[in-house]
This record gives sequence, C-alpha cells and structure tokens, in this order.
Amino acid sequence: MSGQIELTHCLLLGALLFVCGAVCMATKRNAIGVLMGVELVLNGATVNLVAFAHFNPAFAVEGQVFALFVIVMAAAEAAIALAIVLNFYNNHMTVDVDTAEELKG
Amino acid sequence: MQETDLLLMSLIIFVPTFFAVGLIFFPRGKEEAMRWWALAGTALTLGLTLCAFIDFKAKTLDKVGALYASQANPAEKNWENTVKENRARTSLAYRVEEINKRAGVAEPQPADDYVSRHPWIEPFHIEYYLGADGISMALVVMTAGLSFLAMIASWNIEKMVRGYLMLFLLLETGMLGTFFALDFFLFFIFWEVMLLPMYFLIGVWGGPRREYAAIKFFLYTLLGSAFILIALLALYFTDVRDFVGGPELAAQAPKLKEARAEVARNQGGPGRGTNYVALQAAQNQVNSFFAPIHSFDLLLLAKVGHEAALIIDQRPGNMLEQTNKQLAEAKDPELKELLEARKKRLEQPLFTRGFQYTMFLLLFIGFAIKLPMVPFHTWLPDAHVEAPTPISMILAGVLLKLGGYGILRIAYPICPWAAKDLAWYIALFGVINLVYGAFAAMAQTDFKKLVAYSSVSHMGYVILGIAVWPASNNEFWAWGMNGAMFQMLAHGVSSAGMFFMVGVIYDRAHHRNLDNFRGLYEPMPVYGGMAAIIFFAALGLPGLCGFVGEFMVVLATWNFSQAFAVLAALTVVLTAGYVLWTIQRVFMGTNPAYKNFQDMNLREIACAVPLVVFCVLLGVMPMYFVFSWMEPSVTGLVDTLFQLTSVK
Amino acid sequence: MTLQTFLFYVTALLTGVSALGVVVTQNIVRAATWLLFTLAGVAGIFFLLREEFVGATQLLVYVGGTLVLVVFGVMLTAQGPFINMKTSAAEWAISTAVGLLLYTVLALSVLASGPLATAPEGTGEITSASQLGLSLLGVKTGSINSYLLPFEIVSVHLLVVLIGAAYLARAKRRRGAAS
Amino acid sequence: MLDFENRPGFLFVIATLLPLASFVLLLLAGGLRNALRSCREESLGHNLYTMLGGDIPPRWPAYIATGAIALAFVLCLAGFITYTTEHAANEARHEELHEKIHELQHARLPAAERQKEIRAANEEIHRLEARWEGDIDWIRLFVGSASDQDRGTALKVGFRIDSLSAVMFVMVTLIASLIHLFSIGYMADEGQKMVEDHQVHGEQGHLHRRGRFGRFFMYLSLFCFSMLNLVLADNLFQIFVSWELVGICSYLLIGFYYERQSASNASNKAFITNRIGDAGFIIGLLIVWTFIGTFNFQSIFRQVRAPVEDAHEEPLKFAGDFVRLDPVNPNAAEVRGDGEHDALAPGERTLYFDKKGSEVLLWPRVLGHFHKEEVEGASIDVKKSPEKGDFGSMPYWMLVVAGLGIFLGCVGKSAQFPLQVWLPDAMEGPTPVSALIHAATMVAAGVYLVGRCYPLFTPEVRLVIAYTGAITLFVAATIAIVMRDIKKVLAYSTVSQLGYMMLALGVGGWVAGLFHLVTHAFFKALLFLGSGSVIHGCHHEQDMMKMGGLYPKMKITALTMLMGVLAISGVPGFSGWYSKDAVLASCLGFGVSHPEHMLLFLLPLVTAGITTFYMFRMWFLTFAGKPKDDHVHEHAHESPWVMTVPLIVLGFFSVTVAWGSPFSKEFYSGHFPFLNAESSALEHQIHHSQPEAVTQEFGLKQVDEKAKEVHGLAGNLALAMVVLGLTFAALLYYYQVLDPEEAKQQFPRVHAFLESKWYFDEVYSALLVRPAMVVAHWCKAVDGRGIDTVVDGSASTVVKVSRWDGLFDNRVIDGAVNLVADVCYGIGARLRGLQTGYLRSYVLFLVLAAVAIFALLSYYVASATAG
Repeated sequence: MSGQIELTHCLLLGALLFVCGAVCMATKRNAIGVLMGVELVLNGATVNLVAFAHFNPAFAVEGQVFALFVIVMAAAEAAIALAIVLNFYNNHMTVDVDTAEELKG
Repeated sequence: MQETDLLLMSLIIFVPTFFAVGLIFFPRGKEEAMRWWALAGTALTLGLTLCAFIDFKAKTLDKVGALYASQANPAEKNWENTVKENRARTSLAYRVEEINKRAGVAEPQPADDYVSRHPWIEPFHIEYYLGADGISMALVVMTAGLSFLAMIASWNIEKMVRGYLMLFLLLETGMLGTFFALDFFLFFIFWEVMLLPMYFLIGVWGGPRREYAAIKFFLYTLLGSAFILIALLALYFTDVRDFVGGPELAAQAPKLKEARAEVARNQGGPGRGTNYVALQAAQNQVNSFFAPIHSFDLLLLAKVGHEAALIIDQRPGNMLEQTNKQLAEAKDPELKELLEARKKRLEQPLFTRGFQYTMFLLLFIGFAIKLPMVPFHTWLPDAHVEAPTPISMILAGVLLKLGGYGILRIAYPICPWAAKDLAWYIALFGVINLVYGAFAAMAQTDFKKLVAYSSVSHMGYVILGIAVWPASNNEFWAWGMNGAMFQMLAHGVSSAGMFFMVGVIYDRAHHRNLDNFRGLYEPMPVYGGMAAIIFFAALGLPGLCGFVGEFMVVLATWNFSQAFAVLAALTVVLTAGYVLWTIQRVFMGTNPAYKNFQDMNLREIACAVPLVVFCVLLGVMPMYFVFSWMEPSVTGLVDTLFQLTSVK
Repeated sequence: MTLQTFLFYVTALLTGVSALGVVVTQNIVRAATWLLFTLAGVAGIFFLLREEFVGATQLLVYVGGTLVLVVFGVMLTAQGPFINMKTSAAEWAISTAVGLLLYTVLALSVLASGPLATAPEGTGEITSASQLGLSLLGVKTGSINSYLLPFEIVSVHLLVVLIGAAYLARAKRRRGAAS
Repeated sequence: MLDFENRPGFLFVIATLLPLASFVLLLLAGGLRNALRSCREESLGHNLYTMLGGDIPPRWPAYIATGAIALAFVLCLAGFITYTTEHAANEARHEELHEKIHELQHARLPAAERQKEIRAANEEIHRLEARWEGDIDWIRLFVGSASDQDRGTALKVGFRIDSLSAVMFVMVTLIASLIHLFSIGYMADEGQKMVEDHQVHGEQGHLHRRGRFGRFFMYLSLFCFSMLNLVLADNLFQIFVSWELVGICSYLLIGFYYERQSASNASNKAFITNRIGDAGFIIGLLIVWTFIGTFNFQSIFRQVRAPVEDAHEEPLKFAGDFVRLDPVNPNAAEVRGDGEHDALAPGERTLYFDKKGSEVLLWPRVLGHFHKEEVEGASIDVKKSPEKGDFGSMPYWMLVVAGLGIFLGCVGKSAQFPLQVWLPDAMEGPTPVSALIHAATMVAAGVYLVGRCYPLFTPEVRLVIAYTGAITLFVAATIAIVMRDIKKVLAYSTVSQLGYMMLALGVGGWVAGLFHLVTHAFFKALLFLGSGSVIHGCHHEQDMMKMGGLYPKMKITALTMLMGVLAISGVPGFSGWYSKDAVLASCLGFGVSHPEHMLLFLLPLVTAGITTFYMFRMWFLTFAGKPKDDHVHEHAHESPWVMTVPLIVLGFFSVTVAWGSPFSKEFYSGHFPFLNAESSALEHQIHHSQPEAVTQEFGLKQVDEKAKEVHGLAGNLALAMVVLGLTFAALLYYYQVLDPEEAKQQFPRVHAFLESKWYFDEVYSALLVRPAMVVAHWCKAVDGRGIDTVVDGSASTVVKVSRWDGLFDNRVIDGAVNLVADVCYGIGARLRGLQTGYLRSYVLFLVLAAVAIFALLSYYVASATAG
C-alpha cells in the first residue's frame, strides 16, 4: 500500500455507495426511503467524478464541474421528488409506494 | 419590367388555378355566383391569352408584313433573307440561343421573346421552362377560347357545381401548361394534371355508363403516359454534355489545365502538407469536365437527336467528323484529351438507331393514344358519349390536339431519324384512321358516337399530314404539316361545335338516338342553320374551316404515296355520306313529337355563334387568321427536319 | 501510510457503514440520520482529495439543503405512530443478492482494469475555486474550457424545478374533503 | 382602288361578289329574325322582329336577291361589250408589242436605251394582260429552294376573262335574273305565314309549316355567287371550291321541301354522287399540283403543251402537242457521245424523244431564250423536281389519270353516265331551281370545265369523254321517252343534251360543245320555266297523263314552250339548230377521220330523232288534245306576269341567241347570213377563246377541218331525223293514229327496262351503297366486339388476377402476419406477470439487466481480445 490515496479505492467507495443506493431503492417501501436511495446513487457517481478529477489533470476542471452539476441536479431532483411524494401522499394518504401499482401488467 | 413574357405565360397557366382556389370561399348554395366567378376566370385567361398572342405576333413576327410587301413587289430581292429571319424569330431554338448568347455578355434578358427558364428542382436538372412559337401559340389561343365557350356551355350543370367548376379550371391549367412547357418533366406534369380532372369530370358528371367510360379513358391515357414516362426517363439519362455550353472545346482546354494545376498544387509533396479539402474541390473541378450532364430540356434533346441523326447517316459536317478533324489538328494535350472524350461519347451507342426507334415508338404510341390513332381509339367514343357536353367539347377540341402537338413538338424533333424511317407506316395509320373512322361513323346510331368517330376520321388527316415526310422535296411536306396544324385548329372549332350542337338537342330530347329525331329544322331554325354550317365544316366544304386542312394534307400526300392519296380523296365521299345522312335523320322530315321544341336560347346562341363565325373565318381567310403567323414556325420545323435527311 | 491516506480510509469506512445503515434501517428517521452521515462522509472524502470547493458545496447543498428537505418530507408525511412498511424477507434476500452481485461486478471491473494511470502527487495543478468560477462564468483561461452554457441551463433548470415543485406541492382543494 | 378604266375585269369580279353580298345579308337577317322569334314577347325583341318581317316571311329578300343578280347582269353586259369591242384591238396591240420587243432585241441601239424600250414594251404587255386578269394569294407557304422566284408555293384565287367566260357570265346572269323574277311568282306560296305541303301527310291531314320565302332567295344568291365564281376562276383550285359550293347549293335547293322524304333523299343522293365525281377531281388536282406545281390554267397548259415556235420564230415540230420522251434508249452512249450525261446531278435524267414514250416533257414555267435545235434533238435533260426555268417530266399515264380524274368530276356534276342517276331525282326541288341549276348552269359547269381544261386532256382521255357523252345521250334519251312526269322528261333531256356537249368536246369539237352549252342553257331554262308555269297553273300536278288540252288556258306558256321544243329539236333557224349541227358535224368529222369510231356519229344522229320525238310527245300530251283530268283542267290558269315575262324573254333568246350579237361588228357587216348553220355570231365569239391546242395539235386540227367539210351533210341527216321524230310524235300523240298503250304492251320488257331507268339505281344500291353500309357495320363491330372485347377482356382478366391476389393476401400473407402477432401476444401475456407494478422490482430488474449486459460485454471483449 503506497503512501497515497489510490484511485481504485475511491472507485470502490463510489461503487459501494451506488450499490447501497440501488438496494435501498429496491427494498424500501417508503417513498422517502426510495428518494434516499437515489441520493446515495448520485453520491456514488459524484465520488467517481471527483476522483477522476483528482487523479487525471486533464479532467481537473471538468470532473469538478460535473460533480457540481450533479449536486445541483440532485437538489433539484430532491425538491421535485418531494413535491411528488406530497402529491402522492395527498392522493393515497400514505407514502407506501406499493399502493401505486397502476403499472401492474 | 423584366420578363413580362414569363409573367404573362405563368399568369395564363395559373389564373384558372387561382380562380379554382377562389371557389372554396363561396358559401354553399351560391351556385350562380360560382358560375360567374369561374366564367370570369376563363374570360380573364382568354383575355390574357389574347394579350400574349397579340404581343407575340407583334414582337416576334413583325417581319411578316415586310415579307408580304417584298412578295408583292417582284423587284425586291431580299425576300429570302426576310423568310430566313422570319423563321428564325419564330423558332424556339433560335431564340434560346440568342438568350444564351446574351447571358454570356451579361446583358439583361429581353422581356418579349416568349422563352423563359428558371431552375426548379436543381438536383435533377428540372426547370420551370416555358416558351411559345407559332405552333403552341395557336393551340393556346384555341384552348383558352374553347374553355371560355365550354364554360358558357356548362351553365346547366346542376350537380356539385363547385367541384365541377374547380376541376374544369384545373383542367384548363393543365392544358395550357402542356402547350407552354418546354421542359419534358414540366410537360409531363401538366399532362398528368390534365388527366385527373378529366377522369372525374367524366366519371362524376357523365352519362349512365360514366364509370366505365371514365376508367377506360383513364387507363388508356395512363398507358400512353406510361410509355411517355419511360421515354422521358430514357432520354433524361442521355448524356447531353457535348451540347451545352457551346460545342467549343478549345475554350475549355485552358480551364482544364488550370484545374489540373490546382490539383497538383494541393496534392502536397516533400516538405508540404496536403490540404485535403482543396484537393477534393480541385479534383471535382477536373472531373466535371468529363462527367455526364443530363437534361429534360426539349430543345436540347432535339439538338442531340438531330446530331445523332447526322452521325448515324454519316452526313458531312456532323459533329463526329468535326471532332475527328479537330483531333487531328489539336496540339494541346488537354484539348486532345477533351476531344478524345467527346469522340468516345459520340461514338458510344447511346442514341443509336435502336434507341431512336424505341424512343420514337414509345413517344408516338403515347401521343397516338391521345390523338387517337386506330387501334388505340376506343376510349374516345365511350368517353365522348358519356362526358357532359362541355367536357366533350374540351375533349374533342383540345385534348386530342395534345397528341398531335406532342408528336410535332417532341417525338419528331427528338427522334428525326426514326420518324423519317417510319413515315410510311405512320401515314398508313393515318389513312386507316381516315377510312376506318368514316366507316364506323356511318354505322352509328348514337349522335355523339357518330361525332366521336368523325373526330377519329378527321384526326387521320393530322397524322397523314405530319407523316408525309418525302425523300426529295420538302415543299409538299410543308403543305402537309401546315395542313395538319390547320386541321387541328379547324377540328378544334368544328368538333367542339358539333358536340355542343348535340348537347343542345340532348337537353331537349333527352336521348341521342339518331333514328328518333327527324324534323328539327322547323321548330328550331336557328339551331338547324348553325348546326348545318358546323356540320358542313366537318364535311370539308370549301369556305368553311374543315376544307383547308383536308385539302392541304391531301395535296401533300400524292407525292408521298399515290395509294394513300387516292384513299384520302375517296374518304370525302364517305364523309359526305355520314354527315348528310345525319343531317337528314336529325333535321329533315317531320316529327310531331318535337314540334314545340324551343329554339336555342341566348346562352346557347352566345356559345355557338363564335364557333360558327370561326368556322367561316378560318375557312375563308386562313392566311390572314392563321398562316400569316403560324406558317413560319411550321415551315421552319419542316425545313429543319428535312435538312437532316435531304440529299446525302 | 500518511495521515492523509489514513484519514481517507477512516472516512471511507464511515461513509460505507453509514450507507449500509441507510439500507438496513427500517425507521425512516434513522435512515435520514444515516444518510446525513453518508453525505458528510462523502464531503470529507472530497476534502481529502483536495477538492475543497466541491466538498463545501456537498456540505452546503446536500447536507444543508437536500437533507433538510428530506426530513421535512418525512415530517410532512408522517402519520401517527410509524406504520409498518416492511418488505418481506424474500425480497430482502433477493435484493441483497442482487446488490452483492452488482458490487462484485463493479469491484471486479475496477480491479481488473489494473492500476490506473494517475498523476503523481503534486504534479497536477491544483484547481482553485476561482478557476472553477471563471470557467463557469465563461472565461477561458489557458487550457480550461468554459461551461457557461451548461451552467446557464442548469440555472434555468433549477428555477423551473422550483416553480414546478411549488406547483406540485401546493395544497389542493379536494372535492372529497369538501363533501 | 377599283380602277374600271384600266382593269375592266373587275366588272366581272363585282358582278360575282354582288350575289355573295346579297347572300350574307339575307343570311344574317334571316338568322336574326329566327333568333328573335323566341323573344318576340319582349318589347325590343318584338320591334326588331316585326322590323324583319315578323311572323309572315317578308318579301324584300326576293327584291334584294333579284336586284343583286340583275345588277350583276348589267355589269356583266357592260363588261362583255367592253371586252368584245376591245378584244380585237388589244390582240393586235399585243402582237405589235411582241414584234417590237423582238426587233429591239436585235436592234443596234445602246444597251441602256434598248433595255428601257424593252421594259416599256413589256410593261405595256403586262398592263394589257392585267386588264382582264388578276390574282391574290389564298394560302402561301414560304417554302422551297432559293432560286424559285415564285417565293414559295401558293394556292391562289384569281380571275381571267376571255371570250368564253364573258359569254358565260352574260348567259348565267341573264338566265339567273329571269329565274329570280319567275321565282317571285312561283314561290309566292312560301310568303304566307303557314304553308300547306300537300305531299306530306301528318296526323291531322297535310303538313303545315312556316313559309320559307327568304331562305329560297338566300340559297339562290349563294348559288349565283358560286356559279359566277366558277366561271370567273383562272385556276383549277378556285373552280374546285366553286364546284363544291354549287354542289351544296344544289343540295340545299333540292332539299328545299325537306319535310318530304323523297326530297331529302334526292338531295343526299345528288350531293354524294357529286362527291364521287369530286373524289376523282381531287385526284386530278393532286396530280397536277404534284407534277406541275400550279393550278393556274395558263401555267399548266404552257407546261404540258409545246410552244408553237422557238425564240427565233422557227416553228417547232410538235407545236401545241404533248412531247413524249422515253428514258430507255439502247443507243444512249452513242447519242450523247461525249459522256456528258454522266455529269448530271442526282434527280436529273436524260430522256429521249419517242412517240410512245412513257414520260411527258414539262416545259419550264418561264420559258427562257431557247433554240429549236436544243429541244428538237434526240435527247433532252430534265430534272425530277424542276425549278422555274428547268425542263421537267412526268409519267404519261399520270397525265391520263389526271385528265380522267378531272373528267370524273365533270361526269358527276354534268350527270353523265354512269353518275347520271342524281339529276332526275333532283327534280324534287322547286321548278325554278331545276331550271337554273339542274338545266341551265350548274350541270353545264362540267362541260365548261372540260372545255377549260381541254389542253390538259390527252387523246385517250378525249376518247373516254366522247364515249361517255355518246352513251349518256342515248341512254337518257331512251328513258325520256317513257317518263310521265313533265319535269322528269326535261331532266332526262338535259342529261341527254349534256351528253351531246361532252361528245362534241370529246371528238374535238371544242367550239361546238360549248356553243351548244350556251344555246341549251336558254332553251332548257325556258322549257323548265314553262313546265313550272304549267305545274303552277295546275296546282302542282306534274303528271303529263293528267294534263292535256291546256293550250287555250295558257297560251303564252304553250307558245313559248313550243319555241323551246323547236329549239331543242334543232329546227332550222332556232338556236338549237346551229349548235346541234355543229356538234353533229364534229362527230361526223371525227367519224370520217377515225372510221372505227363511227358509232360516235350514229348514236347522236339517232338520238336527235328521239329527242324530237319525246319533246313533242311532252308538248302534245300537255297542251294538245283533250283534257284527261277534269279536275286539273278546270283549275288550270295562266300564270301572272312575273312568270310569263321571263318566259317570253327566254323564248326570244332561244330563238335568236345564236344569230348574232348586235354588239359585234360582224353582225352588221353581213358576214353572217341568216339561216346558215355555219354562221352563228355566238359561235364566232366562243371561237375566240378556243385553246391553242385545238388549232395546233395534229389530230384535233384534222378533225376540225374535216368537220367543216361535212357540216352540210351532217346537218341534212340530222334534219331528216328531226322530221322523222316529229312525225312519229304527231302520229302517236296528236293525231293519235297509233296508240302508245299498244306499243307499251307489245314491248313490256323494254318499257319496264326504260321505265326503271336501266336499273341504275338498283345496281348502285347493290354494288355501292349496301356494301358501304356493310363495311361500316363491320367497322363498328370491330370496335365493339373486337377491340373493346380485347380491352374489356384484359380488364376483366386483371380483375380476376387481382381476386386471386386478394385471396393470396388474405390467406398466406395475412396468415403469417397474424401468426407472428399471436405468438407475440402469447409471450406478452406470459411476461405480463413480471410487471408487478412495484417500483422496487423495476429497480431490481434494472440492476440485473445492467449486470447482465456488463457480463456479456466483458465476456465478448475478453474473448475478442483473447482471440
């Protein structure tokens, strides 16, 4: 193990966050829980972007800029998702996503 | 103003369309207003046509007066030049060349030569290309006039008036456009534009068997169109590169050299980079000197056809010979290269005998169906019988002429060699038309069918007149061609008149059975008198229009084939037979049942009088009314074609 | 192992554990808390990677903004005592298996690509926040490109989203409530 | 503009155009009146309508038409007098000028002066010629080679007055004026508002129809114009045009009572029969146009007939004759010797003189300076398509065909055998029409044209003409014996007399034929008008067997008709005597010089007797004896003065027309003693325009001379026949010594044969009309059952094929498509279960799919890099 932070490790952390987010989305019945899963997934991606920015000078700016964009988009997404959840709540009087099964074949 | 002629020609073509569109805005139930609107449309078109005609006459034919003056004065020696100049000024090809020349020196185009071209669909070299000479002008004026009269005759159409009028006006656009178009593609489009309205006009407003007749008409003509389409495409893929931009390769050689140098400059080399974009452009420039050029330009194609005929016949001074001569003299390698390429192109078997034959047959059959020529004629009686009166007028008066016009304007100039070779067979078909039509007319009991078959018979004179392409002497052919053209005009007047007359009586008696009429002279003297004049015109009575064309054609025929001439002369007996027998069965004798028939009303008289008047005027003064301005074009065409095949 | 590396591993561990916590916990409030840690951990990672501006933004926007929003959501939708919204064990099992599978695949692919080319420490130019700002404002400095247009698009997007969110979340007069 | 002083020929042109003006005026007025009839209730329409005559046919059309033709007569008479008085002087001056030019050409004068003099002389010649001729282009095409100084080719209309046409003009206009006058009386019935037609039976008795007074005169005017134009013409084309126009007038007038089936049939028959002749005429025109290139008579003759002398007044061997050449000559090389003919351009040939050669030399249109030796050598170079100054040639048989074709036209118009069938039927027209058109003028046009084209006819053609005339005159005369209808007798007599004229022309009696034409016009018009007067007096009874004893009731008619009968029989002193004797003399002259054709004298001789017989039979049956039908006799009355005056005038002329003209000098100088058959002034007048061919061509000249010798003999024989015929007629019908009924019963076959007119109609019906109709129906059937069957059959085949195609579409292609759809549906239905609708499961699927894709990709990448 060298004396530096390795890119691989950063990527492994990003992957972990990503997988956690995905599993979170798959297991939570609470709409807000699902939303949290999404946030985790996005964070995983952000970690990767920042890691690349750090380790490759060619992407020094791009990585950061895109990370910033992801963060901002995540904020936006959260806002709109919450609005949807509230609407959902208003219609179903619950936040259990299993009640929304109109897509069932 | 620039290009007033273009404006005028376009207006003539599209004013009917405009009025057709205008009909949309009339509220339901205002049929009378719609009719007046449509009549105004045809009247405006007629007015514009007359303006164009007078302008055309004045500007392109101002030498006619001089010609006549010089003819009257034997001391005048300059007549030959006058004739030449006169012909040149009416020839489309000449005027086009003049325009091209002027375009070279960046002079403004004149607005008065009735040739005008503008790119339309550039990737396929399709142009909006209009033009007129004596031949097309004559037919255009006739079309506009007949459309106007047919519109008057349409007044008693009660069924779906708006649709009828719109289709009628569209039909007029198609007809006028066809006569003006000089681009084959444009011509074909107008040709098809004409078909569809006609189909509906017969199929919706026709008699009891209208569907059958309409479909028969449509299929027959579509078959013809298919032939023409094949020929159109085949001709389009002919390489016309040697005939555009002037035949002078000497001027092109330095340009080619320059382009080559440009390629070399851009190709790079040791110590220099390659500019691929510029290289590609330069390479394209070089290739463009050898790439084929395609065109739908009828005059250009005719030029190609003429040259091909000269080469096939190995006539002195043809382009191949010239090229060979130039090649022998050429020193410049580029010029040599260009000449080699041209030589190869001219030798290549593209516009060969076989190709000309095929093209000519395709075009000829396509147009002959429209004409109609036996045995492609059976659509005509059915379509005429079932069509409403005004449409019969248009059908007989104008549509049949399109066949003759197509042969004159397209088939003959583009494939002169095949036309010359097949002249005898064409003339044979002309005579068959004459005799067969006359016999068949004699056996009819349906009034309209009789008139329809008389049309078949009369169009035989047109075919015959066009076909009498002699080996030795073009004087007779000029008489034949002029006679055929005159016959087209005269038949336009007289057959339209006959159909109108049948329509008048059909409105009253509600049948067309010749054996059930009798005795119409007494209750309807005006009708009887006018009908007699028109029927006598069809019979070919001197002093009326039918005689002139017939006589000129027959005069030309003896020199071509004595047997044909005898048959054509004998046909006058048959014609007299069926016309007089018809008059007897319809007008003479007595018939108490029809005693109280009303004579023609004012509208009908208004429609019939111009026809009768033109029957007489054209018959009495053909020179003044027609030949003085049409003859240079027709005779010019004859001369051009004849020179291709005259003394070897 | 330098301090920096050490801190990196600690923070990474923390972040991963908190992420797992988010997944595992059944209580939504707890999950929110775990998420807070996760996000903060990620911010820490950013700091460690010396991308301070991104880290700061992560803290400000995510931890300070988004998470608060989430908590608000929890509160707005909470109904009395927590209703049981548990998923079945079978689903858990499947999800876990799939998650492991995915992680395996990702990890394998990361490891299989071998040691990735990384710039030696200190050679890379440190990107300052001002440079970032300039590039976002459309000023081209050196080899750095400008991101004005995406920036503007994102801004507008944000605005639209806010308006949309406000519209969607507004109290509706329900017909059922009236009757 | 109309300079009558210098162009007196215009007098005749104006005379021709006057009736045309009258026609146009009447046509427009009549058309307007009829058109207004439908709106006669409205005020404006009403006023105009009444102004134009209202319901009752107005009288003024008759006055206009009569005035026009009378004025034309006056003009023609003025023209005639001018022409006859000037003619001799002009002729002399003409000669003089030619003489002068010839002298000048050889005179020793400075060139410029000489040119000036020659030009002046030429101009005067031109002016002299232009006095009586002129033309304009009708159609001109500027085509042809540069050297052609005619500047293209043209169909021209023009006029040229010579002695013959001047006489014809006066004759036509005079007779036409008289007949117009007569018609005012005869057609008075048509002036009523409603006319009853006794011959047409409707449901309520006889037919009642509106009067057609104006229309009759309108047609007459058109006819007069056409006929005068025919006489005026200087070219074949114009004659053809007039030919057709008189044909149509005849058609219209025969069918004037078109309610009658017989009238409309007769008019059709007349026109169609004429058209058969016209078809031949057209063929003749074609040949002339193709080979000679002009229709102008003078130009044609100048080209086919050799000139009399060369440029140095040396007489030519074949002066005035056809020059025949032969392209085949075994000695060609020897004759030419110099091999010059090898240098001839393509289209040029060398021809050799040969009496039976197959080609005819065409002389240059403008004969330049040439020498006798040049054209009388053994060979001559000709061009196939000659320019104005070149020699050309045409096949001799073509010339024969051209002549026969033109003659066929004349056969049709002049009702000669075998196209004579239409003329008797044409008697359906009103009687003045019969008089004017079907006796005096139009039918004579055929004879006139033969006379005009005479130099174009080869001896073969002339022989055909002669035999046609001879057969016609005999056949028609035999039929005339048995006719009962007074007009039919006259009709057949007309046919017979026209036969005489044709015969005379055919045998070379050019003057005799045309002389007879003029005299016949007068007395035949008289006879017809007389019969019209009788018919009018007897209330449209035409059957002679119902007449008889009319003399006391209509003396003027009877006496004038008797004059006509005497004239036509050829009683000495009457005009017919002069002309008929001339005709017979020509025939005998021909018979003497060609004994094998003696029949051509015997037939007319016998027929002269027959003519006298049937003419007197007619007169006796009508006027003499006892009335056979009381009803007819009681109502019979003399006609009004408008009808008798023309009779008297015509009677006067039938007697005197041949005597001599008070305007000719010869009349006073005593050159023409009365009662000498060879001394008619009219004959002399016509003689002036005799074509050069008759005086020059060897055969014709011979006949002409022989005819002069035998004139007396022929006259005496004819007189004997006349006496014989008169005797028979008197015995049978006046003294009734012999009973005609008995003769009829004795020869029933002959009588039936004659009565049914030699069965011509039946034969034509079987040979021409019915086959034509059969062919027509064949053509119709070919269209209906042949071509249309193919077309419809192909259409129905297409429909059938498309039906099969439809089945194939439905069963095979659609089946396959449906199968695929069903399978898809089944799979889909199974897969439906996967759609739980739970968000969670979708996420799982997503992840799984990502893993799967990843795995697959890496597998392939791995294998690719490994491979």
